[in-house]
Amino acid sequence: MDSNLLEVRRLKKYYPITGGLFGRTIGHVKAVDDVSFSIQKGETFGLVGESGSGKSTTGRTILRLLEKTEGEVRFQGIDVHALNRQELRALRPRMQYIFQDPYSSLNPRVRIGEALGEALLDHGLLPQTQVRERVLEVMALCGLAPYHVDRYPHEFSGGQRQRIGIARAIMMNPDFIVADEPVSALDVSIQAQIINLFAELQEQRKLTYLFISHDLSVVEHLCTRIGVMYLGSLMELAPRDELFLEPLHPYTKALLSSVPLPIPKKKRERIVLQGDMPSPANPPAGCKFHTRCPYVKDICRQEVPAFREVSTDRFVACHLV
Amino acid sequence: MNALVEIQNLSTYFKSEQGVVKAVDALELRVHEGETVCIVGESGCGKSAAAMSLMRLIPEAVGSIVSGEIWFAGRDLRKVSKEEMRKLRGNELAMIFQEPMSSLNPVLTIGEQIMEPIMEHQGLSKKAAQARAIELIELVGIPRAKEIAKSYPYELSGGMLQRIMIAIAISCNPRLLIADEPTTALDVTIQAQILDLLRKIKDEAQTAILFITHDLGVVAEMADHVVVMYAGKVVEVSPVVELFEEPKHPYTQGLLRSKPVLNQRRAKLYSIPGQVPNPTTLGESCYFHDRCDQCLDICRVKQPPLRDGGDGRKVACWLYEEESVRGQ
Amino acid sequence: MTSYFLKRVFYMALTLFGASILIFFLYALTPGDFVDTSPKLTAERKLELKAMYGLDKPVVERYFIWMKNAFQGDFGYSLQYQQPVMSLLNDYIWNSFLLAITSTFFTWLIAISIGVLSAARQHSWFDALVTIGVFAAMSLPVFFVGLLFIKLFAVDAKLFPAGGMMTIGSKEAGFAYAWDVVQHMFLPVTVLTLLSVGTLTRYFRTNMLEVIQQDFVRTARAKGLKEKVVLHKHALRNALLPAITLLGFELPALFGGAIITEKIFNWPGVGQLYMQAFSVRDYPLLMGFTMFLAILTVIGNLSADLLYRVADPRVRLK
Amino acid sequence: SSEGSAPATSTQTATPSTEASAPAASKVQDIKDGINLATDLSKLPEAAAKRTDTFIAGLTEPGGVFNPFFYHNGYDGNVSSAIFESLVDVDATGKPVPKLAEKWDVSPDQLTYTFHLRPNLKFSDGSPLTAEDVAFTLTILHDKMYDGETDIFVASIKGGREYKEGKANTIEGIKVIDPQTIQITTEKVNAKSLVLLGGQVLSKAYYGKEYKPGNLEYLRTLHGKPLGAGPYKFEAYIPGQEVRYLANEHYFAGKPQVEHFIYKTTEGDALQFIQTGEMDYNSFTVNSDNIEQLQELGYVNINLYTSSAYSYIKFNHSKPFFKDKRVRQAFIYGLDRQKILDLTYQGYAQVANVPISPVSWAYTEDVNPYAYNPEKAKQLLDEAGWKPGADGIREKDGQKLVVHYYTTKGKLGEVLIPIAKENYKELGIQFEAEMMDYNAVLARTEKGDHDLASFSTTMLIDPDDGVDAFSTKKGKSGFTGTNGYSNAKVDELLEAGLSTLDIGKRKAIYKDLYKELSDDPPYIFLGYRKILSAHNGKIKGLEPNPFTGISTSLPGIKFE
Amino acid sequence: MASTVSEVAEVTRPEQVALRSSLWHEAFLRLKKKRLAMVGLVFLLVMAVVCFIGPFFSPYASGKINTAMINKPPSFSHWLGTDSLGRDILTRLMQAGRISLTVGIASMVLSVSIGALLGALAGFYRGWVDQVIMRVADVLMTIPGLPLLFIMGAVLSEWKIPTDYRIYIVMVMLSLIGWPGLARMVRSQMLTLRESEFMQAAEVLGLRDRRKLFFHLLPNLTPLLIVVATLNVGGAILSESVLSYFGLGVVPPTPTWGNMMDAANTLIDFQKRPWLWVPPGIAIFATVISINLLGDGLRDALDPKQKR
Ligand SMILES: Nc1ncnc2c1ncn2[C@@H]1O[C@H](COP(=O)(O)OP(=O)(O)OP(=O)(O)O)[C@@H](O)[C@H]1O
Ligand SMILES: Nc1ncnc2c1ncn2[C@@H]1O[C@H](COP(=O)(O)OP(=O)(O)OP(=O)(O)O)[C@@H](O)[C@H]1O
Ligand SMILES: [Mg+2]
Ligand SMILES: [Mg+2]
Repeated sequence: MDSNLLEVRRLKKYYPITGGLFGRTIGHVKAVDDVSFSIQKGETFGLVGESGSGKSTTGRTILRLLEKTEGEVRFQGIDVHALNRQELRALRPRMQYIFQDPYSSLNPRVRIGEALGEALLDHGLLPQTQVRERVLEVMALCGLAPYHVDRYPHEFSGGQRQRIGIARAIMMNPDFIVADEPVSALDVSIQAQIINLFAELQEQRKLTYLFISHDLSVVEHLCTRIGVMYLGSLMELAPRDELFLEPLHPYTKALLSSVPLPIPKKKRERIVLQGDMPSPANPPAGCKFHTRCPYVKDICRQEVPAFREVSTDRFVACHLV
Repeated sequence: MNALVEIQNLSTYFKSEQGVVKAVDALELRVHEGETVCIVGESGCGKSAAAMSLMRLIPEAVGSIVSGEIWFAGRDLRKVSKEEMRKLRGNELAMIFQEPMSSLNPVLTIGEQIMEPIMEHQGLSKKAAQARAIELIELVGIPRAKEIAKSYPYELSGGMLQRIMIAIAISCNPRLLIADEPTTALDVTIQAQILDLLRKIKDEAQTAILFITHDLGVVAEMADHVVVMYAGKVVEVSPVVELFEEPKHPYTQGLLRSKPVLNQRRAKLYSIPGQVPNPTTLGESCYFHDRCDQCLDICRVKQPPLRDGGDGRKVACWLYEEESVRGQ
Repeated sequence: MTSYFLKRVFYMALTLFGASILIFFLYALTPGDFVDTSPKLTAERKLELKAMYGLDKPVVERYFIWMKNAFQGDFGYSLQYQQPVMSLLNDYIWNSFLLAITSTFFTWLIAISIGVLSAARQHSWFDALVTIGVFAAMSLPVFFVGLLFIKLFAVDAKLFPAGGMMTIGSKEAGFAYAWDVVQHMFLPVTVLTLLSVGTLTRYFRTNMLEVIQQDFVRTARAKGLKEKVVLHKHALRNALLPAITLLGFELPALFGGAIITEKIFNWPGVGQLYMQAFSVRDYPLLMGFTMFLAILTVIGNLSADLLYRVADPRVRLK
Repeated sequence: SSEGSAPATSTQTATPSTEASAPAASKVQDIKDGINLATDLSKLPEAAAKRTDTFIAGLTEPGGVFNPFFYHNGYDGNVSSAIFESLVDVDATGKPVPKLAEKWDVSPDQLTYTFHLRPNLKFSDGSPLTAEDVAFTLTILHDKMYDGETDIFVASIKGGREYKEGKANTIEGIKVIDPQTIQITTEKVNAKSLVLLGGQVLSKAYYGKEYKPGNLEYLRTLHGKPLGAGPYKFEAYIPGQEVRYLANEHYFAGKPQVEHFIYKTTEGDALQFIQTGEMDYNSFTVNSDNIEQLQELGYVNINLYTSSAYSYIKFNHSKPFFKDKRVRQAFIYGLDRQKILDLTYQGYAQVANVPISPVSWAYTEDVNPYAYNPEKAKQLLDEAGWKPGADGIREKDGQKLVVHYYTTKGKLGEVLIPIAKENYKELGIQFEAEMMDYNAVLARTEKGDHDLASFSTTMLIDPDDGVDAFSTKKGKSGFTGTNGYSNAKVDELLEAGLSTLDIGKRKAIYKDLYKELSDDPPYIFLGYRKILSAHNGKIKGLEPNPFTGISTSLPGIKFE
Repeated sequence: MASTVSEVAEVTRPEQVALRSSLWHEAFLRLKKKRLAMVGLVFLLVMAVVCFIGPFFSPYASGKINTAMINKPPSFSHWLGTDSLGRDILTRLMQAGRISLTVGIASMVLSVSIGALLGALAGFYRGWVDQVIMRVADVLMTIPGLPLLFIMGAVLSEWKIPTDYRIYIVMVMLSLIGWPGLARMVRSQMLTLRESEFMQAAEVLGLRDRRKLFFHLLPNLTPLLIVVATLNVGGAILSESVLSYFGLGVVPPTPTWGNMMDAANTLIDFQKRPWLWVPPGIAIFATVISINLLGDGLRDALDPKQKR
């Protein structure tokens, strides 16, 4: 599909594990293990899954904040992992990242105005004289007041800092933004403001998002297509409505049923998964979910289910579907 | 009926370089035996401070309880001696914290950490305590208890650690269990497990639970009663069903409306404008007035009292006051 | 063994090699050599002697000769003392070691106790006093403190001997001898301890302050544990762990740093030997001594690292 | 410290001064040269009062090489001198006197020496000491592997060179006549030969068992367990702490009365040990402070005598501006030496004008005293063509008169530098000073980096020791080196001074020599200082000697 | 996170628009509240002013030796007495202060800049740059300081540097010894900072290394550097005194606090003439304490996460 802005093919990212008395490499964390998907221009692709399932690693490897172990990432047809330093630097403005933690992702010793404008200068995208103007413009867009420009990050609230993070990301007019749990650290009352801002900006700027979250309700609200990750692999990938109305993978089902709803005394059919997610350093053989799957069959313990397209644009990796 | 915990007019202030932070301001709270009371509110509204005041664990150097009474099982905890308080802690009053990983000592084994309060409060021998620890680990649903007892915190996952924290908390069969955001750092599937476990404990041991969270979904699932806090003050108290059906305080309403809910997609989320006020510069006004879309004139100059509506619900908002009172 | 260990050993060797080169060439650059110090010799006689000691060879060649012998464990003969460097060091090193170990022990003991106490009572007058005291200890020159102590405690109060390691001419043995030595150690150990306790106390105080703010300390308190247990078992253990790595640096530094103290208190330590060797440019001895310290440092570091890995479960079992 | 007691020189004592102390206005009373008796023995600390069979003296840093011919550390020399005895000793004026040798004959051509040993001499182990032992001692000094500091070739023993070069198996000039007589033939008359040849004696049986020419390695193992014929025998050495001795019952003059003797290692002015009574004898930096303190103690005998050494500032004679003797004279006239000495030693030193101490038989005052006279100095500089420049600094041929002075750390330097700076500035000379360690000063003056550098000589036994550096041949070696001083008349007189053993004749020759040296100065002579030591007043018979320190009187001391 | 709330509200207050805050200005405001630190600062300033200006008002500034006034106790004409050469102690104390403070501060600046730069480079680039720098640091740390100072003292004097510059040699020597410890600390902080989210953010923006290093990383090291720097000043003043003790320091008659104390390095002066050693002793002591107090305060004040 040529409208694909981003294509991820069989992406793998393993971290070496060091340990023992002498710190040698004793294994690998398979943080991302054979993940493929594509994102179309203008859409919001959601990536959900539990902590440690490899969402952030996927996002960072796509932007080459991490070096891949295997696979391919094509952004507008360019193989991101094949670029040299200069080329990569030149590509950076077109794809941006928004971090989960609005506190630690801003340098405490750099003023907001500088933090926002420095990239423009560093890349020579705008002459010095126009930078400030542009910064103010984008700040306004993100709901920040002009007088904020000379302040330091610690003078802002969490919600405002996340706005700054967003402003920084859109400053260079990117085509694509990876948003890594951008609202998880925020208070409920602020979350809504930021989610709305994401939606507004997308509309105005025709942005494409890879939206990472563990909060299914947020993902449902924002995303058009959603991938569900477990232990470094995609379990299911589907357009929003189909996924929420009719989840296919047992993991997706369990995930959906675990979300507490703000409706007291509502009796729901609930699937409480037993145990923890296994260590990605030592994933179970066969289907990775089989250790916790309520419907587990023998085949699940032996064979890795293929990640296959079960209907148009619906993918799932389960022997039972 | 007599409440197990009855807090009246409790205020806890912190000293900060900018001034006094009224972290908890005239708090009223009641927890009955076998009941779960949830405190909800945004970050910094004083939930933890309230819990820590109840445990008398506010570090002396930075803050102190300035007024109020904390009645626990017929005793005013503010008046008992330090040593007595220590003997209550971990014994009759137990607490679980938000971050299980950092709340356990990284250099002591799990078993040792569970044994400590048992040996301290129940005077069990080391051996007996060990056996009890293993029992407890099994009780909170962790297999291979013996091995786990010998391992160190970093070897376990967050969910398991939180269960260990629960095991420590219930080790001496406390009458009140305070859970300060016990699931916030956990995944939904693990959260479901922990919530299940807490419910089980509550049902089996009739333990009263003071549950602190900011997740309304969790509140709906766990609470019998809900206390909504804003900027150190209680703004609404209500049985859980009524609260969700008919929130009274504009802040509660805003909270409920701004949360995206599964399978209830809206085009645009409602959002409460502005943000939480600076706790050091609070004035005489209603703390919520500048974010409130139903703000009255009086809201800007006077704080509303927490009014008992008679139906088991309390709210602190001028909207629910008689016109005559408002007019003053 | 494993690659980590091999790497460490390789770095150790590299460091020692670097240190030996640096020291050797620095010594070579120092004006004057052993023969030059002899006041009575004629010019020809000096040339003869230089040739005899190999001092007339180019530095690089001398270095390699030294290196080759050192590799075979032969650190040569001291020019001045006419004894093998190793046996000479052996004569003095244990005296220094005694001083160093004892004062390290007390330094740590005091630093830990004060650090814990003052952290537990942050902002109290005790804490303030400790802060001032710590800085005070850090701001006095050694020779000054040494003299002050001799005057106060030895000459005026006659509480302790003024110097040396044992009563002159004493032929005591066994316990009586040990007691004699302990009395003589008192002042120098106090001075050494006083001078190094400041930094370490500061370090422990900061560490403890950091640790007692951690969540697990709060948990321990919530469990109703006694404050003593909270501080000593929960907090201190965590504060001590990172300090293990310091220990590796401590001992060699003490050897090097005790030179002045030994001089002032007439302690028959290796510092004296070093000073003497330096003043007559007794290169084999100087090289032997500095390499000894270098080896001590390197080994100290390695063992501290390993110890840390053993002591800290987080690192240990990964 | 050892300064007062060193018969041999330590490398340290050659520094101009290692002392550091501040003088006070003189409150000192009744202190005279020689021994000043204790005033109040009742104040004696208990520790000292109790001790009756042990004499404890302080000594800086002995190193464990206890052999008079092999040590490299002067303090080891002190240790050795109690254990080893020599054939010939020197008296308080530096004249040779009999010791193990009853008498000696010198042939009329002054080339052959015959020593007659006392009868029944024994080493401390009871073995006999004979002429063979003397011959052996002289022989190993000629060995090609000998690396000690005794230069036996000064005596030019016949056949010595051949032996060293391996061309002969024995030294031709050494003849053992009988066990009590040895005859040594030299090739050149030298006034210093007698004392050199009549040095300490090693036991052939003990030290010579394994001796083969070219192999002295084995001796190293014996340095730590010396055997000699001195008043005391070695008992133990505790490195860094003390050396212990026992009285030698075989000593030729009878067993010393005090059974035990200990050299305790101390650092600097170890007054505290005298105060606590742990020590009986120590030497001190001379100044009124120390004297006052010692007098206050009341229970010590204070010994004060003039050192046989002198201190000086040497010119670098290779520097063009010092070629002109008027410039050198100006440097002497222009420096207030009296003030420097007064401030440094508080009246316990006198200005030197000849290169020999007043204690020596060769001393004379019949030379130009060079009293401080800046006007004269300026005039001399003017004459020499050094004219003040715009900045007040004199210049000649475009070169400024800037001199660099090197010294070691110490009181003398601390006083001298500011005064010299002031004095020379007045003359229009820029004086730049630098302090470094002794060895560095030595190395750098040897290279000729300096213009001026200050030193002190070692103890001088023969007057030649104080002047031999001025010979054109001698040139530049060591701390006495002149870097090129050359004066034909001086050379001639030097030669003459050594070529007779007759002290009367020598005296006249040296007088001429000193006159010449005063006119064409090789150094700025600074001063002769006194040496201060003190000992427990209960001890009698201890009379330190400027040339041999306490070792001469060791056999005779006793506790009262 | 507990820190949110307090930082939040003021932002919404428009009356603060005009206040353009600067980190340093704020830091100073915070510092002003720390009493101990202010005591330190004021004392240092007074000390510096007295030392640098004081001698101009002294009748004894030339340091002329006065044989008539040797070792006199404090009196009306000599407030702190005179030394063994009859020089005025107060004047020398002030002149010494110039040198000691300069030595302390200059060698601190030197060693901190060397240490910070090398540590930063090692931590930032890692790889062989790191290897080379850290191995050199290892070697230097292996050799204990005092022996190294002896040798360097002797070696450097060989290089015919005019004696007036001897003091600079001392500073260079001290900083050559001093940098590896700091470099290690800086490096390990760099390794942490490097992985911090805001550095990831800088990477996302595609910023140049130079910008990352000097604009983002180094400023974050200031608290560490300040603490080390203040410790170093005291350390350098003390080291100078130790060097003086061994005769490797500044050449007399130039006074430093160190060599003034050393001049009184005998039991006699100790017992009978306290005016010789008490003033320089107190000067060193008070300066070191002040600097450390100031440093402690500064570190806290410069931490932007600390609330006012
Ligand atoms: N630098 C690293 N070194 C080793 N392992 C790592 C590293 N970073 C992440 N991992 C491991 O990789 C796995 C995936 O991590 P990742 O951060 O991508 O998960 P995530 O889905 O983003 O989780 P979260 O919701 O907690 O952010 C985890 O098991 C994690 O422990
Ligand atoms: N040690 C302290 N010193 C000063 N102020 C404090 C301290 N601890 C808490 N506060 C302040 O007290 C107020 C209440 O804090 P508290 O921790 O009780 O909030 P919370 O409701 O538990 O928030 P969260 O959801 O983030 O845990 C906040 O404004 C906080 O900044
Ligand atoms: Mg993540
Ligand atoms: Mg909280």
